[in-house]
Amino acid sequence: MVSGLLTETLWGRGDETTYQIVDINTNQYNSANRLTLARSPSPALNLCVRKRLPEGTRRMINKIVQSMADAMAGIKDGSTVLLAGFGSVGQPNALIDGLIEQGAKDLTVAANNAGSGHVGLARLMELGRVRKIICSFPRSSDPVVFETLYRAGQIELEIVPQGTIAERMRAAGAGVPAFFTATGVGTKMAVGKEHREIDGRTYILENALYGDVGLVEAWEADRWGNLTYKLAGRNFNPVVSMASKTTIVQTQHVVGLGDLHPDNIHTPGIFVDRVLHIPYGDPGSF
Amino acid sequence: MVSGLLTETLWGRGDETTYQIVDINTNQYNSANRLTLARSPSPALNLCVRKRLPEGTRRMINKIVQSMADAMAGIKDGSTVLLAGFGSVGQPNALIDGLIEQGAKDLTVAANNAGSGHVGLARLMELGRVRKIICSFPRSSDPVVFETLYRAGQIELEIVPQGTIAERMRAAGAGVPAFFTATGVGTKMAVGKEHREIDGRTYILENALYGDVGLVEAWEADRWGNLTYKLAGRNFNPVVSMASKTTIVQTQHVVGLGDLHPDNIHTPGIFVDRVLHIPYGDPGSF
Amino acid sequence: MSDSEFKPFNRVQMAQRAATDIPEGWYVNLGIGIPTLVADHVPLDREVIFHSENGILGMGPAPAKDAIEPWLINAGKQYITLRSGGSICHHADSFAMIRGGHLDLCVLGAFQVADNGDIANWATSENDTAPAVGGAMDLAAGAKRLWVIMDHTTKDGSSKLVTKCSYPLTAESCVKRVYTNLATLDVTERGFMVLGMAPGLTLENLQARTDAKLHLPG
Amino acid sequence: MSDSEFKPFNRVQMAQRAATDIPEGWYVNLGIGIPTLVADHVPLDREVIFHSENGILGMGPAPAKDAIEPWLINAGKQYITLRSGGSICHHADSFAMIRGGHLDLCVLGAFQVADNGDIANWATSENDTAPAVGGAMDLAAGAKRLWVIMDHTTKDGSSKLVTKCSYPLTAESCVKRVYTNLATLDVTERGFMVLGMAPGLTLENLQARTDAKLHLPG
Repeated sequence: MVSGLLTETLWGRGDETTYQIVDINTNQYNSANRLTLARSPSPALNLCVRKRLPEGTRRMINKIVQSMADAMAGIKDGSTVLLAGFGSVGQPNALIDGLIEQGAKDLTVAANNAGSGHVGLARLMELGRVRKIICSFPRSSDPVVFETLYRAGQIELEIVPQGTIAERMRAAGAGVPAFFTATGVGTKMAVGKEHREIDGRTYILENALYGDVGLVEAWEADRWGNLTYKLAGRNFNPVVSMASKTTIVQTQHVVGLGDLHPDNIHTPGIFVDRVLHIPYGDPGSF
Repeated sequence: MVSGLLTETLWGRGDETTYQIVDINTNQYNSANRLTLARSPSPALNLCVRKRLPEGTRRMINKIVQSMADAMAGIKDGSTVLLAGFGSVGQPNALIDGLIEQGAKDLTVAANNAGSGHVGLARLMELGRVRKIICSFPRSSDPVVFETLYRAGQIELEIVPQGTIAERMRAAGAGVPAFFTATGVGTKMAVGKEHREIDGRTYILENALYGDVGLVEAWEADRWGNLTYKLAGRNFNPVVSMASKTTIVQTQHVVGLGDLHPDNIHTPGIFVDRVLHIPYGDPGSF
Repeated sequence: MSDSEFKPFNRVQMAQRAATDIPEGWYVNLGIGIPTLVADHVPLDREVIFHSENGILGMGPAPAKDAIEPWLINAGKQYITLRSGGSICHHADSFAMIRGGHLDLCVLGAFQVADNGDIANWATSENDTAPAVGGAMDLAAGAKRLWVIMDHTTKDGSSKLVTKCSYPLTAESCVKRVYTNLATLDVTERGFMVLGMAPGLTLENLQARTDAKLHLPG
Repeated sequence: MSDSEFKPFNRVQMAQRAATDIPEGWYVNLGIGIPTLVADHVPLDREVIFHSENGILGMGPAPAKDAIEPWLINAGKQYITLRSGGSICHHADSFAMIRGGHLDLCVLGAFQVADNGDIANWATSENDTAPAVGGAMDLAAGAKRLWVIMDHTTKDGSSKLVTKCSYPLTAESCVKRVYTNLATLDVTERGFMVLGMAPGLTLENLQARTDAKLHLPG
């Protein structure tokens, strides 16, 4: 038996689970110190869990925050906010309400639409908190707030083709500050942009779209910030997560670390900073 | 009851499956013509399957080919071949052997490595069939074939940082002919490339890397060419699939259409042309 | 033959004609409006895979009202179903399919199509204060083929097939075929080539309703 | 104090020193060689998430010989395990993590580090016929911080901390800290700043083994 505080390493294979004992003083894995038990109900993979016992007493990465105030902490006036969602599906409505409450103003918001009715993004605009909106489709079923502000010259608009918005966010997350695309060539979108012929076709240069803050809706999340999305709820969420300095997530379900299959995590936690559990929010009518 | 040839639409929801009867003459879905049965063993989602009865008599998309010769058909001399795999994991070894057999020569091959020992890619090179290799890491545990050819001036080499290869393939698949990156700035890799300062940092311009042919190893595939990969077997496979005009896949498992969960398909069939069932190939030693 | 004797195609017939021309196995994106109807008229013995910009590949028909999955909508924000074999991806990957040239076909509506293949379908004026482009420019520039379904003329009778679009362009030189309520036309190097006309219509009458010059094959 | 009286750090101690400086929650990529050892020496009460270029996030230690998963290797092509919470992505997404600045730290070995933060670690000559770069340039240019672990001198005694790299560069001005067998040094605007030395070593003796000028904090 190894003396001192022990750490265990857990291997699942077939029908058995082997706990490997690790001496915390030497931090050495010693194959002689192993204990094999019946399989735990965990995922069907060979996984390694390294944890100090007792679990409750150790520090851990935990991106799950306990309140909306914690989720929204530190969002500054003048921030660029990337907002995921398409229609009302995969749209982080609770977080948008949280941002309304939080008070940051002079915001630039990038989203597919420019809000609908008098709630969510439309409400944020109506409160005069949005300086500029970057979107592909400012119209919606009820775009009255945007249109009123826009006609009054109280909000700036940058129209971007939908694929170009998505690719600009992805580029921001991937270390690509600018890229060429054929979308928009020969249109108003190309005015003032660098043109280049490559292999006989004309392209324009588009810049990465970085977020100071990204608001995301997930289906499941764990304490490392790993996310899954449900069906069409995925949409812009993964690229918003990649592109934003601080990515804030509302999730319908919080799951244990290891409950998500490593092959099927849609957004790995490296792109996520804060996760708030909002146990409702199936898309409604729109 | 509807007359004429019938089409059925299948809904799975909860514990029941509802077959919706569709009149093939009017092609109308009529909610009055429905039949609810106990749940089929299919995926746990609301899915819609539309099929003419009897199934066996209709034409269907079927990307699954029955022989290596069919998989390799039409690969031309002078092609650019993108080769997925990292180490021996997720590497389409059977397809490389098929390419050796097929006979195309004067090839440009893009892969992470430049082959090992005297098998696979090394064998293809040893046979004098590779004009140029594009890779990040020409060394391997046994790079004798590449090194001999290279010293003899019988093979051209383009060294590309690993992330730049991956991003160039992804760009080729995404309609981005060129993009800026910080990788390689100030190094031999940047010589002769366009430099640009963007927001205070210097970047170089890299071009998309298109494949005439992509060789891919999947874990599971269906007849539409939807793919999953297993663990580190994913590596370059998704970007090779996106970047190649003809994407040829070897898969360990063929599954029925609908067996893969739509949220967890790693490469959608739109990026896949041919699938060959090779029911073995777990990575060996390397 | 007088003008009144021919019978224009209706919306369903316009969609049907396009649907019939789609071969099995194509990946197809359908725009809002009449193009959406195309999905319902693909011959049932053909598998065609429909894409929607918001990350849906393998879209099925609309669900029955009591079987709606609220997490499944298309780019037009209508409830849809997913066929077996369907898959979900994120927005950048979905537009990689479009912009990377992986769609065999996109079918859009339009305000105008020029005889060099230019399309205008997103804004009705250079001064439109807040035009909504959505994915139209990506689709028009990215798909392997662009087909347009639209009325041949505006309500006041002006031709929508023109020598030069007066509305802001969506993309240049990309329309390959146009299905109107009067005719089917290919866009060729010579300009619009008439492939077929509504029953009873003469080429002379069709030309009278068309700004751009019409050609016959051969 | 004569040269012979100090005791250089061994490989494990070099890795331990770096490991101790990694705070909980960092995303870290470790290069081949001594950097790989760092993972084994992170204090056990800290969660640190290790990344490997081939699409692995949340890499665990090497498996026992009888529990190898052949589909799990790292960038060095060694068998690894995956921790609970680990995830897999494709190569472009994996390098998006690197190139997009999402890694808090990368630890690499090097042939030379210059006092402006330049690193040379991939080729030993401008004329190297077929140098293997792998992911080194992506990591050096992309990670938020680059630390280097290397011997202070080559086997023949030449300093690896230089005023200008003579070997081909991997990246410019990106090294933040160097752990050698003799010292720990930060790369600052003034050049190398000595944070600590092997027991018994004097700054004078360290400088004698170092081409670049050394500074003390303050």
